[in-house]
Amino acid sequence: MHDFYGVALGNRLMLGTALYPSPAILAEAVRVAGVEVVTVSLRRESAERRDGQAFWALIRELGLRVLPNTAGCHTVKEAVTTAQMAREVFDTPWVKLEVIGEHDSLQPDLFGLVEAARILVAEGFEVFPYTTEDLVAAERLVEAGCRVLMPWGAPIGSGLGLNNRYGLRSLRAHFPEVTLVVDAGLGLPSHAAAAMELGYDGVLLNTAVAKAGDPVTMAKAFSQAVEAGRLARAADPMEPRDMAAPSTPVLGKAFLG
Amino acid sequence: MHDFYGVALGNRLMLGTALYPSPAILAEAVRVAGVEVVTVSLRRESAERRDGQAFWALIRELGLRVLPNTAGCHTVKEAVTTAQMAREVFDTPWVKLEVIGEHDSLQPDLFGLVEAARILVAEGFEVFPYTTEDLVAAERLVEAGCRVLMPWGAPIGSGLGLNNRYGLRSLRAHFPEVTLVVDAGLGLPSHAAAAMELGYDGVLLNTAVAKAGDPVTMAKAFSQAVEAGRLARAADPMEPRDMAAPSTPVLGKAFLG
Amino acid sequence: MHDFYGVALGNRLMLGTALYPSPAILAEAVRVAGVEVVTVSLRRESAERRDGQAFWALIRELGLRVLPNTAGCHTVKEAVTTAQMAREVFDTPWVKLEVIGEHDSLQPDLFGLVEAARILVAEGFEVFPYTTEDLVAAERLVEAGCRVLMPWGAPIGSGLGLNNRYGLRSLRAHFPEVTLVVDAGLGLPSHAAAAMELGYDGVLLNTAVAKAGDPVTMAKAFSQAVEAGRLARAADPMEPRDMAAPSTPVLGKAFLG
Amino acid sequence: MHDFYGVALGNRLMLGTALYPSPAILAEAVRVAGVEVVTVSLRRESAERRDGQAFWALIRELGLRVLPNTAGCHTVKEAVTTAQMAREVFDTPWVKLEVIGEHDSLQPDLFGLVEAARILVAEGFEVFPYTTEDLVAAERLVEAGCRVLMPWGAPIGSGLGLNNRYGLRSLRAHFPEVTLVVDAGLGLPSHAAAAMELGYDGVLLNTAVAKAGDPVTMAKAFSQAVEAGRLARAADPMEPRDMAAPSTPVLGKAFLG
Amino acid sequence: MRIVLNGKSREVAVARLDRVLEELGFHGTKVATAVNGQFVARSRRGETALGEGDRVEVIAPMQGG
Amino acid sequence: MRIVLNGKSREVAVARLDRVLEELGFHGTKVATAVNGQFVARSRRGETALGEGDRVEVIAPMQGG
Amino acid sequence: MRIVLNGKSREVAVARLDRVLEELGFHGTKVATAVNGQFVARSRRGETALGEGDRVEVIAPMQGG
Amino acid sequence: MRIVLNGKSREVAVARLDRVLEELGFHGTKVATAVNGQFVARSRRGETALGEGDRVEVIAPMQGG
Repeated sequence: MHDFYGVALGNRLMLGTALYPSPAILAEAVRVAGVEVVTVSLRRESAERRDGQAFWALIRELGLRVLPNTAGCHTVKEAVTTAQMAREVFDTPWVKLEVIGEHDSLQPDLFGLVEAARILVAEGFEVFPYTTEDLVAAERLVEAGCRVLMPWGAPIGSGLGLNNRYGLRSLRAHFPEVTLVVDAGLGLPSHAAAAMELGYDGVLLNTAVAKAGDPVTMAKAFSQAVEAGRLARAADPMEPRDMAAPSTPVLGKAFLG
Repeated sequence: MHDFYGVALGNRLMLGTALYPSPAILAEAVRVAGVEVVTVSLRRESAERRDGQAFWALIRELGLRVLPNTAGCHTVKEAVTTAQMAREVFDTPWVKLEVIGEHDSLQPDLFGLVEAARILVAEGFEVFPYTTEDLVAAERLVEAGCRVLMPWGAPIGSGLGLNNRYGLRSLRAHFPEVTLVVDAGLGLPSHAAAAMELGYDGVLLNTAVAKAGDPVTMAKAFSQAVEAGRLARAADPMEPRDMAAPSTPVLGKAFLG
Repeated sequence: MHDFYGVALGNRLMLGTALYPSPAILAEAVRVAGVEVVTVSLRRESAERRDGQAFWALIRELGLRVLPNTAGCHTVKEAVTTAQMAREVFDTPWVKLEVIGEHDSLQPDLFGLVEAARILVAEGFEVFPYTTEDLVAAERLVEAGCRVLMPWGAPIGSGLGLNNRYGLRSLRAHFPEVTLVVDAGLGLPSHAAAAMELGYDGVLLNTAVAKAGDPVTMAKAFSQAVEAGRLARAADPMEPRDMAAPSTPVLGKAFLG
Repeated sequence: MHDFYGVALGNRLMLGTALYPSPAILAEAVRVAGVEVVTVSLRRESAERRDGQAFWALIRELGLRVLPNTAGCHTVKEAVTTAQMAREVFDTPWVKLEVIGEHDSLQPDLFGLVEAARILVAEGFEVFPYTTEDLVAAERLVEAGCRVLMPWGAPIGSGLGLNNRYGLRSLRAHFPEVTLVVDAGLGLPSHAAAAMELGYDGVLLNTAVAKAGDPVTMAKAFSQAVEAGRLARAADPMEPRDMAAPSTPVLGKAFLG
Repeated sequence: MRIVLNGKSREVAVARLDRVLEELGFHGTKVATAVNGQFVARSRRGETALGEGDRVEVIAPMQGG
Repeated sequence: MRIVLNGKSREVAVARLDRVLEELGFHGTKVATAVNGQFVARSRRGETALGEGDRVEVIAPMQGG
Repeated sequence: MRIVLNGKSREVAVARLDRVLEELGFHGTKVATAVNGQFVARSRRGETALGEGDRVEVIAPMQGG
Repeated sequence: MRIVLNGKSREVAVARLDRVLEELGFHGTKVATAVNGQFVARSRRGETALGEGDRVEVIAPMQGG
């Protein structure tokens, strides 16, 4: 079974920590969903307000593994420096590497992504690249030393689900040995279940939970859907067929004409 | 919350009992999935083999509520007589009313279905009609006294999922007060979750579980997916949007140029 | 090749005559698209305004075959009487039989439809029933004497396209001898082409042309798309395949390493 | 209106020249479809058989504009050298630049593609890059001097159609000034019409025509579908709507109750 | 005698449907008729006598989809 | 007397449905019955007399979807 | 000496990065630092002298997706 | 001298690329050439001398998609 740089996760749902109505709701959502990994970020700290310190206290309290991101970085240099700072602050070699190439879609810049991944792997990071379903970029990321790939389902925060199922299926088929996580764009638990049914090893999302009317309940829903999809893949689903087949045996039916 | 003729179900997954590798696996699947209702049928009994008695013993052992079907009936008369016999044998007013109109697709005969429903309701049955997403047939079934409707997702045993999402959504919108269950055609847990996300009150299936490589695990997967979809609907999902929206706040991002 | 009650049509696009910016644009759209059949309707005439007479003059000028509809009829009686009046006014046995069952979706009432079809066929009408993809209703309409069936693609005026491709394909497969026309719900020429590629014999629409920014150009677009789909079906399309296959032969490729 | 490096094309369908049952059928297909541009390739010539000379004679006879490809090239060097040879042989600055990154999917190698495009543009080529819907690669190709982009619809020869409509729509929206052609993966005319309806300026395909049972008829079908889609885009289609809207006015309906 | 023509009450001096149509200004029009919800063919208008309060529908061609 | 039991011709010595079931070995079984396509409730088996060639269906619980 | 702290100009009395952080009130905080776009590890703050106009980034944990 | 023509070893009597093409029977053909993976324009064939073992590609138009 695929692990995450040597770490085996029981719960394959990873949650972002942003956009929740309150820290309390975030904490409750994470707890109820039983997630083991949350994504975090970095921002400028104010010596007076010390917001970052309060958030850090909350995260430590949750006692979860953190996956720091390089959200908002548009250059290799920014992403690398952000990753370096994140490693020191969060004391983890894990980094969700984002090199954003385009503002409206927040599409990854595959060129910068590969370059940054090479640098960070050389510095001992365990890189979780936020990428697309592009097979060649995937090949280069794996060559660079990435053992986890995180293709998008749809643009971040869009909630559209899996825009290119063919591409995601193809990526899974081409990299049987690599841990694959659908990251971003999911809106509903059925999207998450479908990703797992395609053979993905996990799902990472934030907005669909944080922006739901009831984030805590939605977190639980996604957690169950991810597990459902994982089990389904393991249980070897039936092949779909174009014609009907009676489930109730016809043999021995009473004649009541 | 919608009930099933006065019965509130905790678990909204109903399972068929046919096509399992063995009675033991059926029993285990039902137990693991925590289903509260199973569908059953009737066939000619042999005084020597007494297969029906053995099956009946198994069902009684499971201690579940049973929903007898009229599978394979192509006429109103057959369906009504079968329902009458089922009520006596299973000692329940519930009946999953099937009047099959076409062999390849096992599509319901809406004309016969409405007629049979009227007769059975008049005789005190609590009818669960296996129907399509047709709004007018639904209206007539409700007028006939049906308080539960079970439109198909796709042909029985096909595993294709939800062939007409628009139609299913439309049915839900037109009958807010009626209990709606997607019955037949589902192949994967993501299909079941999607049905619940559309606002359906339950899902009934058989083949996708019984014919999976590992029916017990698949039963658990569907059970979790149904619950995930139910919770998601209750949690008020975000609206999908065509453009991306950063989940990680941009404000306060470090300048590392 | 399927005909329409003995009439062979060169152009398989039929157009409605309502909702155009002006009679002149309607006339031009019909001319440019080269349609041979237009649908028409009946309404109360004012002895003073005589609108109907003006419209009738226009239609006669166009010199096309007309298919009168029973739009807006919600009962068998209304539909039958409307058909009788239409036959006298338009002097044709053809009737597009609509028995509407539900206001929001304008879904056909299959029960009333079959009953009205029986009556009208007995009176010598050549009935074009506006129906759904329901196989049993189709069977009964054919038994009633309908030699053309017109299932909807989506609700009238919605422009959603083919909501249930599986159902439409299934209908085509079950009635190889019957002339099938997708009527209503199409929004784009690609929808019309897809319908013909499924093996349908024609497409009938109105809103997508009349409400386009440029109805004349859109009429031409639909006409070409219908013909394209018809030709494609006749040309025996390739089977889609999951993997790529180079179109340019690899043999003899230069070695330029 | 978008042109192709200063060339205005009346017919927006471009056809490949491979895989036809015979040169005669290729010639007839091209003629009947009225295409103005065909793709060609290069292979090793045998002094004895001189197959290339015969093919060249055929192409010259057709009197069409040719778009030479670099099919099968997996490295920048191969692609560049092939382009240089093609320019001399075909005496055109146009080149369909393919740098294949992966064997099963024939997916473009976006990294090599951008690099090769830069080199070729500097050498005065007019590059038609075979790319994906990736927005950042598109940006780099445009910066490199490409004024036409050719994203895939699906893997070459698969006939699957438009695997990622969202991505194609997004590409169109981000590059309003660039000429966009869907290249590869289409199987049916409705796919081609849909591409044009998305605002694409052309469609390039080969297998779906050459491998159809009747390539000549299929070529005509695709040609009409491309034109239909182009006209539809120009005619400003209606907005799809979730509910029905009667096309036949209700006002003045007779009362026949 | 009062009848209901296309939903509006009208006073008419004659009873025969063909005469009524003429009186009401429908001469020379392409119309079909129904009385109290029943179709009345053109050929039978001359033998159709209307009574007080009869509902007469006079319909003509119109745009349709 | 011969009857048709679940599609097969059988000779039976008695006529009453409840007796027939017993004679044919269905004692103590959970079954429902129909005669010539009509449901016969358990409570009415005692008063139901079969005739030559009657079609009797004896059905029991079975797996179903 | 003036430096730019998180984008704002600030006057500081000392030059060593660790001292600057203390002077500016960051003692006891979980933060990482960059000077002129280069990461400066905690362990190296003591040996890092700032100059006039240097851009110092002091960042801390924050919500992220 | 032996060269590799389109992947096959061939003995040629001359060295100049244009002469080689003639010797090998390509006179009057529409072809492009590359030597050791480098494109050699028609105009430069006369000034291009081949050496032992050189890889020569002679390519011509072909069907393509």
